[in-house]
Amino acid sequence: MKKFLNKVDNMLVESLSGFGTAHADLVSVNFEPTFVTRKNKAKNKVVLISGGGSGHEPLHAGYVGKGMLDAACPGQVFTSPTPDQMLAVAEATHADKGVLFIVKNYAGDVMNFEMAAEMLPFEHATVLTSDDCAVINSTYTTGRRGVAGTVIVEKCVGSLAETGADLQTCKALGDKINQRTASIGVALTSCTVPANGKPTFDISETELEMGVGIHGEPGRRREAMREADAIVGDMVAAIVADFTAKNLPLKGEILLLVNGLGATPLMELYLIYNTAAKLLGAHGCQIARSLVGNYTTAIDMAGASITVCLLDEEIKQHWDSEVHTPALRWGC
Amino acid sequence: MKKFLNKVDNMLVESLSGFGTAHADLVSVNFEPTFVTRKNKAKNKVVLISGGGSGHEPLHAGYVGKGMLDAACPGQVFTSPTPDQMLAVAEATHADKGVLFIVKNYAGDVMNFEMAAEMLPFEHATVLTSDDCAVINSTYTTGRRGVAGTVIVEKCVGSLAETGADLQTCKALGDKINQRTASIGVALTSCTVPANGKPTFDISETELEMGVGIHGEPGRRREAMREADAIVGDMVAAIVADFTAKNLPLKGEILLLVNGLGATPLMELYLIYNTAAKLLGAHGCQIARSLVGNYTTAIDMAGASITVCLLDEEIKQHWDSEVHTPALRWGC
Amino acid sequence: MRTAFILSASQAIHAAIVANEAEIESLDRAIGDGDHYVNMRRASEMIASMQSELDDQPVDVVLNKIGMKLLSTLGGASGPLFASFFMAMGKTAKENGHESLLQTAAAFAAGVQAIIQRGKAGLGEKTMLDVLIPASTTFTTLAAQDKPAKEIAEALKKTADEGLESTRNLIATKGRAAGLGERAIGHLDAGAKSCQVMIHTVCDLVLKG
Amino acid sequence: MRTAFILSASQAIHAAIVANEAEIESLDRAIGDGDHYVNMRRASEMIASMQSELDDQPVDVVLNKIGMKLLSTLGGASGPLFASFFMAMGKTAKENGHESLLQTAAAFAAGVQAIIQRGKAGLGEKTMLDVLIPASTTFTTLAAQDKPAKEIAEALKKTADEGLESTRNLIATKGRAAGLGERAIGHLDAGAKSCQVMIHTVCDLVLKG
Ligand SMILES: Nc1ncnc2c1ncn2[C@@H]1O[C@H](COP(=O)(O)OP(=O)(O)O)[C@@H](O)[C@H]1O
Ligand SMILES: Nc1ncnc2c1ncn2[C@@H]1O[C@H](COP(=O)(O)OP(=O)(O)O)[C@@H](O)[C@H]1O
Ligand SMILES: [Mg+2]
Ligand SMILES: [Mg+2]
Ligand SMILES: [Mg+2]
Ligand SMILES: [Mg+2]
Repeated sequence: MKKFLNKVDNMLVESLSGFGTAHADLVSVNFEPTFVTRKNKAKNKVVLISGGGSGHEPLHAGYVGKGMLDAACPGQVFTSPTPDQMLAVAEATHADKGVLFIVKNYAGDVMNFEMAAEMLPFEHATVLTSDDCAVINSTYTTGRRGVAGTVIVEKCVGSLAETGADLQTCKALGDKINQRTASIGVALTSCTVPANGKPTFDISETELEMGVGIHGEPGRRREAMREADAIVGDMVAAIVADFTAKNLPLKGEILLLVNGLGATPLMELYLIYNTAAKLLGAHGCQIARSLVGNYTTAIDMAGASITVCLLDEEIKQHWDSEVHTPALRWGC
Repeated sequence: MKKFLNKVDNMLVESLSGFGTAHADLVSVNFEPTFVTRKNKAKNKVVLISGGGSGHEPLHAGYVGKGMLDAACPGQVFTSPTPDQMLAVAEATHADKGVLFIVKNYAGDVMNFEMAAEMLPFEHATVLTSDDCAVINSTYTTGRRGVAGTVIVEKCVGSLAETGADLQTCKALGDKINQRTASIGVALTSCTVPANGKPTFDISETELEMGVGIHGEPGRRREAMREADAIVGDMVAAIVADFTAKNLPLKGEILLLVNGLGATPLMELYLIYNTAAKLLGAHGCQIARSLVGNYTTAIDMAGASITVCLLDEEIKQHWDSEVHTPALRWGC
Repeated sequence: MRTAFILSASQAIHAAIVANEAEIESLDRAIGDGDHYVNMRRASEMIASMQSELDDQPVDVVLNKIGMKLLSTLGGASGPLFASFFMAMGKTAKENGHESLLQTAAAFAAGVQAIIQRGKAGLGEKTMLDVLIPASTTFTTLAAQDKPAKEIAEALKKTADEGLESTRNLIATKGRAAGLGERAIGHLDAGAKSCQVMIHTVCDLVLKG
Repeated sequence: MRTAFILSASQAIHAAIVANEAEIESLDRAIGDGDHYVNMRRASEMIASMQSELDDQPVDVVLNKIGMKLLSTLGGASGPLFASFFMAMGKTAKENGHESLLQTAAAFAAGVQAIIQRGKAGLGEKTMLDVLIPASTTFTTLAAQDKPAKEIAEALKKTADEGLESTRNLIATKGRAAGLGERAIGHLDAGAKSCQVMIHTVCDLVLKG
């Protein structure tokens, strides 16, 4: 493992310090406990707090700012943050309209946020994201994982909260978007957790991992490496099948997000986008909004995920509204 | 080599097609010859055209749009584009105020743009960027290489051109920024040119390449891998020495760009930023503007470059002005 | 159970976690996300360093403080689970006492119950509970039979070994390996391994003392 | 020099480039950016496929069209250089004729001059010119002495070999290897290798014919 770091135990603090300095106009970074808050927060709005293990940058701290999150709690790499972080940041940011936690559906994240929520002395609710359709048989699992679709939830609920909407309305939009979103990822190489110093899994030059998680968790299947069109074809088919299974046929306007997992060149992401857009178009979708880049990563994994969100007027309006965060900015 | 591609010879076309679809609101992509033009170009402005080998995405096509480039000519991976591309795109975009080529200083790019310029039937000028201070002994070289500093030139000259400034004024700003900018890169791994299928250079787990070029060209030295602080210390020292050598002492307000070369996690880029910002601060600089992310890549190289631009009011104003391109957007 | 014992156990556990780095780490890499060892190392180091702060505190306070510290240093899935374990153990120790082996077994059982409640998992889901639930049963049964501490310690080590081994051929239905289906078969669970290591360590202290 | 010869040379050159893939590619990887082989393959394939379009054209037109096509397909540093070579060769062939060996040598020399002008390099800068300049001298000298074609071909092959070999111990002062300083020493130049391959190929056609 070769990485830009000093002592591995200091990596998170040093990186977050740099993040705080680079974006001092937008965010403040706090340590002990660790959290990132938005500067110039609008008053009298539902406070949006997300968090999760580090290693998925720019998720979540990169989405703190106007029109998106009010705060993020970064955990150690691939390790959920702890309840003291959430309590402290909720204390530091809340006003009178309550706190909405946006949590990716992993046992650790769920339990840590749950414990924080139980201790929270004011109104709160939680949106659990679970857009990953990689895991086929739901009897195997406590639920699906939250992956890149979380960005869409954070963006749109952030926009709604900015209008002064109340807690339940914000939660409802988050739940709706999660329901209308499906993702699937594929890995060509493993990620390496810095503290481990070795790749999480072995994978040969002739294999890929279909349905990989954003922590390098194994996916649907180890498969033979093949042409991009064939890989993307299978990914799109999985997404389409997921919408069908949800009784929500995939047609009409969609948002197509092609997300790099950390080490995939933009050139390849656009190539994936090209194929995905054609296939989804042929399936009867109009690609009304697009996002291509590294938005939810798995440290240094070469791989990509495809996320489709079935739009409606409400989601589209909130996707389009002003946002100004370190990693997502438009309209201002 | 594992990459998301179909036939390697079609990779560029497929990727650019995806790019064109994903950003259809901002750009148009043309083939035979290959070029990318801005939609909704303001009339009556100097036309800014850049280009170079592909593999550095988002450079240059990602910077086509309002407040930045009017067009880009992508070549094959790491191969300069050809004069017919530049001639066709100049023909397609020019108005009456002339054409300004922004060219990174590589023999191939320079010669191809030169031949195009010689054939161009209207007013034109060229800004050659050469911000890479990695090459120490200038007697060895026809000139320094243009790297990530090119983004700053394209942004600021783009802003100036938008105001209706004339060709020579635009060129003068580009030359000034180039003069006031220095960069240096370091590689932890090699890039792999898709058509080659193997890494451009071999590098062990215990080595780094200091001063690497954005095509994987060897740099100053092969050195021992070490702590990030030590690596960044040497990079900052090289940049400071370069300003000193130019008789332009590095103090006062600067723009600090920490650029990922393609496979470096954002977490590491912010860690680099953290150290660089401290060192430059201690040197007497104020970091007035920052940019951290993948802005000028070397395909899938794990590595990073640091760029410092010595600001003045004019540069700062043009850096801050509205920009709306696929890869850089603010103020609108 | 006395404070001095808990404190020396916490030192020994830290050492044992570090000694088992390779195995714990590789298990979570194989079917999890690879952070379990680092988290356990960080947290057990933190607990071991609380020595002076806990020295003269009553057992229930010590257990509760350990739980609270775990809650804020471990993170991940195991953080809230181990934290809940110690906090519940402390609560029961306070309410029911902790002098006898039976009281200690009851506190342990309360801890395991807290994990079950927090994680909503049970036996056979390929988690730490596959070690902890049988261990709790063994502990309570033998303590109720007034068996001597050393016999109970030997029995607990054996139960922990069997519980760990039982995770090998299970499909996971909780935690990160839950998406894996058949692919989880053949691998031991990382959290179960940590628990087996910790139970061994504590039991070895009993056997030595 | 006749059109038929140029066309069969272009086929042979395409085959020779492909046959030398490993070496050309690895040279540009070592001290360049690794694209030279792919570019040469793409461009030589393109020229080879122009057969029917060039078939009945005069020599100067053929050379010029090859140059123009290279200009729009090769790219990189070698694109404008090889393009300039062929366009200048065509121009001189048109102005001075191309029937005799001496006329052909003159056209070749004009091509090399065009490369020098475009790239502003000279001998000893570790570029293709280290093959082309000596080759041009040999060609012109021997043609002026009215040596037979086969003797000239043999001599040109030898000159090309020596020129290529001469790049090994040079520091580069032009092109991508220019930043390398001493580190370029020990490596042959990729563009010089392509030129040596192409000269060998054309000379072998002469020797066979
Ligand atoms: N719901 C649950 N109930 C009991 N134990 C669980 C549960 N979920 C996960 N675990 C245990 O936690 C272990 C993983 O812990 P750790 O690696 O620290 O957290 P994470 O899975 O969040 O990375 C698993 O090996 C398993 O033993
Ligand atoms: N100024 C120059 N004059 C002559 N030949 C040059 C010059 N610059 C580069 N070359 C030749 O071009 C070759 C590289 O070509 P190529 O790899 O196609 O282009 P690039 O260097 O742009 O990637 C070098 O090996 C060298 O022989
Ligand atoms: Mg984890
Ligand atoms: Mg090149
Ligand atoms: Mg884990
Ligand atoms: Mg090259």
